[in-house]
Amino acid sequence: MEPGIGELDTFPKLLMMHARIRGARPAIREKDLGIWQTWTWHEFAEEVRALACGLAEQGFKRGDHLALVSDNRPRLYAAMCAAQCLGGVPVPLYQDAVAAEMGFPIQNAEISHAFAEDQEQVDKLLEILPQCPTLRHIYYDDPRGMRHYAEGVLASYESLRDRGRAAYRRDPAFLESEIAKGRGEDAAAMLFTSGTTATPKGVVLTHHALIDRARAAAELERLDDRDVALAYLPPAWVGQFIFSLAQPFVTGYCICCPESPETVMTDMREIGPTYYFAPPRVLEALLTQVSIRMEDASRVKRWLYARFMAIAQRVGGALLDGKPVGALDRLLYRLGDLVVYGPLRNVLGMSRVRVAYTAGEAIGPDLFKFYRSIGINLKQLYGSTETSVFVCVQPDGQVKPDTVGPAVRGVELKFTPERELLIRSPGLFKEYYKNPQATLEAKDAEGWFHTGDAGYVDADGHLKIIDRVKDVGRLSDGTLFAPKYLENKLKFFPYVKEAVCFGQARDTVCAFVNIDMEAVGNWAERRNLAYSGFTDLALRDEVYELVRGCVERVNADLAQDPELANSQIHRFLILHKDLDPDDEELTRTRKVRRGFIAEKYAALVEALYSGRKDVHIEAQVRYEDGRTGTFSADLKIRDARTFASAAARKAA
Amino acid sequence: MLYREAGQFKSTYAQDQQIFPILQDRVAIAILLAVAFLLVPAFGNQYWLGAILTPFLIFSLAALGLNILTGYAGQLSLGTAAFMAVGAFMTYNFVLRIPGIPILAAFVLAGLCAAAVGIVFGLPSVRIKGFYLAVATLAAQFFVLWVLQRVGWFSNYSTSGVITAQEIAILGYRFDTPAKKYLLTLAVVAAMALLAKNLMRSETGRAFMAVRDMDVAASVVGIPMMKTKLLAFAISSFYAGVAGALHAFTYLGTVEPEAYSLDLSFRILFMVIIGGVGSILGSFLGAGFIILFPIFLNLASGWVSGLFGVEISFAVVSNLEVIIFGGLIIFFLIAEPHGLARLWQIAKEKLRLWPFPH
Amino acid sequence: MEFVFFVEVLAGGLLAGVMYALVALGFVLIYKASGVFNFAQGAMVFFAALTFVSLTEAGWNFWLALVVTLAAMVLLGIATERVVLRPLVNQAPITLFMATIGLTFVLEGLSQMIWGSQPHGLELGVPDVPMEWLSQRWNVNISQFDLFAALVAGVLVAVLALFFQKTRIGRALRAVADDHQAALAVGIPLQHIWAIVWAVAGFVALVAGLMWGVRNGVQYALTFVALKALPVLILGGFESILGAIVGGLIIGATEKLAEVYLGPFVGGGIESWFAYVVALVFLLFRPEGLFGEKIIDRV
Amino acid sequence: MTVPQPIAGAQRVGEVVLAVENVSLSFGGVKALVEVSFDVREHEVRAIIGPNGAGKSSMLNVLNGVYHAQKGTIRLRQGAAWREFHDMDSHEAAALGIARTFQNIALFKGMTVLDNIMTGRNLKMRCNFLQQALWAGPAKKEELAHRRAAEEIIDFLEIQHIRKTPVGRLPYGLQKRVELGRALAAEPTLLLLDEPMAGMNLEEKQDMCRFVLDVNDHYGTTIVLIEHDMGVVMDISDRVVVLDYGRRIADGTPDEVRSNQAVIDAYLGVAH
Amino acid sequence: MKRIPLVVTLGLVAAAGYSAGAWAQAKEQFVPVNSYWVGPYAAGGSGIAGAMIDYFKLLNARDGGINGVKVTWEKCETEYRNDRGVECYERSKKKGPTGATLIHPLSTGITYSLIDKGTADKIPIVSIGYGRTDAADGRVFPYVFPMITTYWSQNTAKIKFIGAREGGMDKLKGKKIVNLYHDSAYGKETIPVLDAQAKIYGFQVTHIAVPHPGNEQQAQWLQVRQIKPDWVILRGWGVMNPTALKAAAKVGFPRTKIMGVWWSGAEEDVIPAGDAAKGYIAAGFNAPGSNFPVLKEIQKYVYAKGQGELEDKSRIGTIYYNRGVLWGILTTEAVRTAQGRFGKGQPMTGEQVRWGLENLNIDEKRLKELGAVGFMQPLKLSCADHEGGGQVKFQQWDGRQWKVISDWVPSDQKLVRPMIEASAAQYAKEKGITPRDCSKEK
Repeated sequence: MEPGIGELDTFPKLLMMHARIRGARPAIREKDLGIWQTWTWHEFAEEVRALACGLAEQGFKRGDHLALVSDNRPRLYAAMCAAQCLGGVPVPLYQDAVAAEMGFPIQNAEISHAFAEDQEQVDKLLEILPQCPTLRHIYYDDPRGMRHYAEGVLASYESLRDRGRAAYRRDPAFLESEIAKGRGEDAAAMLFTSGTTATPKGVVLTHHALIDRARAAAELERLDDRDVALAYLPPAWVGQFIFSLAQPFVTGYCICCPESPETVMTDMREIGPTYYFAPPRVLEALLTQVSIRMEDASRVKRWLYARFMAIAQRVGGALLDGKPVGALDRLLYRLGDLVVYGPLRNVLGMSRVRVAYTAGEAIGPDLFKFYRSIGINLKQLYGSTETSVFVCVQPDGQVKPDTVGPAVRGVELKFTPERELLIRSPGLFKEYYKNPQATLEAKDAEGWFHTGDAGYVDADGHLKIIDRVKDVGRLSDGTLFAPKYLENKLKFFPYVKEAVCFGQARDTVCAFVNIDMEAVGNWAERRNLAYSGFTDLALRDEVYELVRGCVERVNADLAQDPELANSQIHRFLILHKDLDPDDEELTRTRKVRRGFIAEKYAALVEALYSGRKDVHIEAQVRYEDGRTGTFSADLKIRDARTFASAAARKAA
Repeated sequence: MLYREAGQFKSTYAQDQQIFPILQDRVAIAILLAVAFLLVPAFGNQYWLGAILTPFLIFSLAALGLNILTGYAGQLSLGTAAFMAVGAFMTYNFVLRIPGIPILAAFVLAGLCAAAVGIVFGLPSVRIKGFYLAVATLAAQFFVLWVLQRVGWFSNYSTSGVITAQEIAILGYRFDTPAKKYLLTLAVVAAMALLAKNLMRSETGRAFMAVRDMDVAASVVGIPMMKTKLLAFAISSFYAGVAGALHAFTYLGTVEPEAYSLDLSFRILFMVIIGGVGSILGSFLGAGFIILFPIFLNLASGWVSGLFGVEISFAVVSNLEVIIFGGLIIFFLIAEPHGLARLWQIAKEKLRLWPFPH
Repeated sequence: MEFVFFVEVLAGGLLAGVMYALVALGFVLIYKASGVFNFAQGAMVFFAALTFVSLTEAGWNFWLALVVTLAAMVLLGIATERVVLRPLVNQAPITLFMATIGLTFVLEGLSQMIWGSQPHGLELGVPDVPMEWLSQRWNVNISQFDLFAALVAGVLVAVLALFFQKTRIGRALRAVADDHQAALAVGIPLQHIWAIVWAVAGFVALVAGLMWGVRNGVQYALTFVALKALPVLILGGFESILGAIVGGLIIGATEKLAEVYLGPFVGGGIESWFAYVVALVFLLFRPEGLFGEKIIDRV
Repeated sequence: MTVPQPIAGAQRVGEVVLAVENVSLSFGGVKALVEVSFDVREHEVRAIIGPNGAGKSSMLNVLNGVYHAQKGTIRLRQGAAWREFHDMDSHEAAALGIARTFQNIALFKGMTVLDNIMTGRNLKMRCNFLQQALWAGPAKKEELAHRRAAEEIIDFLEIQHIRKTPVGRLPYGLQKRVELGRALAAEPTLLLLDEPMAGMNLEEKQDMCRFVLDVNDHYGTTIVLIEHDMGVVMDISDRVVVLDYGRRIADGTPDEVRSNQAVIDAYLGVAH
Repeated sequence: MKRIPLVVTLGLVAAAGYSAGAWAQAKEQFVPVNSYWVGPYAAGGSGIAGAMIDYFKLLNARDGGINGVKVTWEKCETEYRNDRGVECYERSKKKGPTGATLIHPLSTGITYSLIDKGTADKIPIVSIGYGRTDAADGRVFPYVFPMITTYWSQNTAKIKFIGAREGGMDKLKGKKIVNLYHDSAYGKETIPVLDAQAKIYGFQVTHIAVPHPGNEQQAQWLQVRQIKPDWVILRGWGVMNPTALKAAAKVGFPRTKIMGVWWSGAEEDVIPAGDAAKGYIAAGFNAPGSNFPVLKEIQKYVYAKGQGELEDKSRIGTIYYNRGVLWGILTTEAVRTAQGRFGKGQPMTGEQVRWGLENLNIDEKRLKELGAVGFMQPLKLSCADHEGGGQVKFQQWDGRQWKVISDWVPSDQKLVRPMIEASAAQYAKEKGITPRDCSKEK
């Protein structure tokens, strides 16, 4: 890390520093027109300067907020930094959110300027324009299809930049002074929590907090300007903000934006990132892809795959951690690396991954073990929007499947009697924007932040998260009920895409299962079971048998762990449709909104617990081209065999 | 399995359009060239250099020429041997009549003469298509050989119409040992293969393929039919001419017109079809199969009979080899109707996707 | 004297053309029924003739040997269809062409392995000497054998033409030639058809083998007759039986006249390329051969 | 058919750029076109409609030199001057800036999507085959420049994901789009589309309409369009000429044509 | 495009190629037998090669080899193709203790291809009765031996025989002779010498070319009928010969007036023509028939023990078989002569065998010892004259077998030798070779 970083306490200052000392190094790449277009740090700084002056000319002043609705694109990050140069606060929004969802943030922050990617996002903003009087300027990047849009509000990104470049040339000092005015404690960004409950809250994060946390993590993993990361998650999510703005500005590594959401897999294989981040659902989807494609492989490949994966399962993780392993196993593993793991990592684009994090939700232990066993240095990370992500990180060598590692430098942990985790760290957020009441509730006087997660520190000093405080419950007989843990075990099977467990204050645990259309579809085709669509597949008895098998395997696993033995799943049903964020059943980052689901499908939950064999369901369905229709079906309910717990069996 | 493509992204069109975009392929080619240029001449004995590799390279060049015409431009030709003959005889005459001319210049000039002959016999391709077009090149095949035998000037009035290749020299440096001849052949063939590859990945190549796939659509897109077809004939005959020159100078030494008979034309056509129509690599694989395979069958059967000491009459063994060779052609075609090059391409695809099937 | 000699050359040319047509018929048959240019026809001619001669020399009587050889050719036809052609249905013509090349090597190797490489003489009882009264009266030498060959060719063409036009199998053959898939779709048993066609081609090959065998002797060189048939096919069109005969006559006549009258001035031996020049000139006017259908590019 | 309403209007459409005067075409006895006359203005989307076998495709084929009309003249405006062309080959028509797509796809099966589109640019390539063989400086620069232009078209038609797939393997809808891309690659002044939306489902039709409008809008290309789907014709064309049995029976704006009795009869099959 | 499957080929050949070479360290004289058992000329190829090997087996069985040096050999298939011929040459030239003794290319095309290579590797290229005529001039072609007779010598002998048949060389004046030749280098070889003789004896010669493969000669024989020549010289090869005889019968030209070269005068050339071949005369440098002592001994020592190369014993005595035996004799006699000077009982190197060939002297006495009196002509080569005999015998086909109808007819060396030396000189000039000075050779 460069000396004298001290006074570089804001992102624009860091940017100008990079432009000076590593001007020619690539800052950001984007796959466009068939090749990876590259902006060096110097060019990126030029772009930011021009944009900043342009914004200034348009009346964007210190303290204003700039809304940004776009996929990962170099111009998005340039706009963010330009706003920061003028002391403004970028407010990235979820690009796949519907228009209504964008109304609240814009009104809340009286946002006057907005950056929209293309016609699709501009149409959304125009739709809610009447409810947002403050919104005066919308800059669009891709002019495609908007030649005849006459709204005065609109201005093209190029016109903003070109006017800005002229302005900068006329008076460079103005911008340099604006940047110099920036202080560490100014707000660097406002990110809206996904909020599994109630309306989203705007988390204000300061430059100092983000830079401090980013630097701490970078030092831990010795990141430098030769690393490469892929920016493919929604920019509005704090994780992506840290990995594609905070940390690159601290260390100088290069981020790459894929061509389009559909081509992420191929782009990742082309880029071969060294620093990779993926929430558990992405890793699950990847594993499902691997198992489906392997099912179709020839007998020889399947045999080879099975044999070597068995070896990997046994020694892979240990080898990665540097633990002692027998000479024969070491040899077999190296052979496996040539024949299976190497090519597998290569096809997944992870050959050059040096550090891979997973966070956002607890990850199933088997899924975690799978990636480590094939030689990918996947590690658990715990944090949230309010804590600028880095709270706990598993360092190399101390990686365990069920913990999130020790606290990062500068973070203090404390627990309330109900085992709720409290955190104090320089990375804490400044406040919930215009919501002092919520800020007080979350951050108490001494600066401790109430995470809302239950957990404990284990013997090695690693934090172990059980679940959301309000979700961690007790069965009627008092035994611990951690729905997230059960759901992750179910989700390890490729056929289960999502699961929701119920048991709070009940005597048994029951579950909804949301099957994975692709995996189960492929499974059905191999047994030439005809099915017309998702619902038809979900209602078939054979699929119920398949899911019952999965549930019973989970139950068998649970039986081993005395604490969780009797939270085995007794009854389950298969949902007639995919859980979808558009129906508010999931957050934008695909986390289950347990409360909402329990409410919406209360009838189904009751049926589960009333011992009925099936339940009638009426639901509203929206078809592809926008037309809506009602849908009714009888969902079957099945019992699953439960196993005597190990302790009980030993005793008997 | 052997490919590690992660991280090999392209940031310029030049990188994306190069012949071998994947690093592992580039490494493989570099190794192969190093072995061909350095290792083989150093360790190869005369049997390998003179009787196996030099003819293989020469026939690969001829097959490459035919592939350009039949594979890429879709014009069937059964006159490759005749164009080779023109190349051989004209090189002989250029070296004879212009003392001290460097051999490469003679090759080029001879190639141009072959190209001119190619254009003349390519004219009917404007009106005639498909198998029927073979007649124009068959006429070339017989007519050219007839002229070479009748007109004494070509063979410097030697009694039997046979020419003896002179010393091969470039600016005084003589290529007389098999190793030097092999190296000269390899250099010429490698250079011309590269030129052909460049040609096929640029506009000319696309124009050829357009004419092959659907000539009506090609002309609608603006490709002049006549010019493109004649260019294909010219380039293909140039390649065959140079191959013929190499055949006479670096391989046989003394050659008679009969050596470039219709049988050779058919063998070169077999090389293109079994190797893979429309692929540079296919020409090499095809030549390898048609030229080298019978020799290995012969060696193998000698070795096998030596091993088991069985005394079957040599005639039966030779005929058996011919039968096995024919059988293999049928087997390969059934396995992969698009030739060895397609088999190679599928294998490479599988390696890149390993362990996944798709 | 000059005119009489011209008649003799012309007659000789025409009769030589008949011999070419006999070979061309085999190619036309296979092309007509499967769209394949069967390179192995020459090898089949050799195999048939060699089998027949070897049997007769081994003491079998003429007709028995003929029947057994015919059976062998039918078996060969069925085997070819089963092993080579069935897996290659619907492949590009150039791939099928290459498969027949593989077949050529196999047949040549097989023939010489089974029956040895010794050449054999062949007599069909018709002396190959000029007709007495003709050469006395007008001093024109027309060989009896040539007329016999012309007769055989005529009968063969008539039978085949009838077979193709009138019989059910004939119509099926023509359908298969146009489009394998379409024929399969309407239920034509493609495999049977091809087996029959190759067997018939085998029979034609046997007849050609015998005719040429008398002239050249039964030896490997019989495979070269295929080269003589090439210009005939190109001129007459690959799909038409009539084209084969008319093409043969034209090529034969022009070839001989050119060699006799034009040859001496330019050093002789022009026969080989002259046939192709004739075919080329005709093609420039009708690019699809004398009797081939006009290929119209529907856009 | 919900398609964003383009701001059509006289001011965008320029003067006549193509004049067809009583053109007649017959194959042997069959009269495909009889005395057909109509004109096409610059930047206009000109539709040609009519029942099956009315001679629409033949008209198009005459326009770009695939068929040669026996009678009548066709004049094309090159800048200020008028060029009359008869008995012109299709590749000469291409040189004049006329590009087209075909009713049943005429793509080069042996090549990838990118190569097909690059072939569309062959008129723009200047280097001779020797320079290309040596991959010499100018040839390489030219090739990469044209690759860039092709990429823009690929981006425009949103077919990035099939850039390197052989054309033969693509579904019908995508092949139609690639063929449009190839025609666009020649940066034509006049674009002839022969039933670009035949055989497409609803969604594909919407996309293709959007592309056609964008082409006319973005590149300003004059478009002559043959189409059966009246909904499409009415929505995106400025003027419509109606052919029936090789004769022109109506010519005017979509609304005029829709109400014209002769057209209704032709379509509803009144006995002739 | 440069990716040849080298790895695979290296492995296969290494295993095959060299294991065979290791076994023969004992005193052996290795002779490669490169011929063709497949294709149009398989009958001739298998006959000659089989006979040569039978003769070697005879020597090994009867005399224990040449002065105790056993003769060993290895067969290689050339398919009568130039590239296979070169491959067989390169494969066999280093085998055996002293490498290949000498090479019988057995095809004109392959001979031409091997001239340069043989000279460079110092291995004699022996083309008995074929190959380059002007190679008879030993000074320019040290390593090429067109032994016994070259095409030009044979031709002069034929004209002498015709002269005798016409009742005297002077009777030739005004006669018409047609030279029907196979349109290839082999066929065109004798045109110059025939023209020269036509000038000398005043007869009229017409050359008619027969395009390869010559399986149809209607036009040629109509020209012959038009010219009505007294004699036709048939210079054919392969299928061209029987077709010519059949065409002659068809045109009514008497077969007794057709004179064939020795490559048109074997059983394989006449049997296919059936009775159209009766009366046809052909030249030959080895006598037909099996009642020669040498052949009887082969039957005794080789075939009686079931060691014979050919399954069909009836082929012993045919033209090609006897020719193969003749080649066997010449090969072993050359080695024997070389052993005389360079060490009896030792295997000879190619260069030593060259000396042996140049000092070969098979007189009547030696023929008697070999049991080949009348079977072949006496032969004496020298440094300058690589041809030797130059005499030709004539035989006539009576429908069942060949009957010798003349004694050895000498060739007109006075006419032929200068032409050979002139042509050799032009070759030397072109190739930049300085002819050897034979006087200095000992």
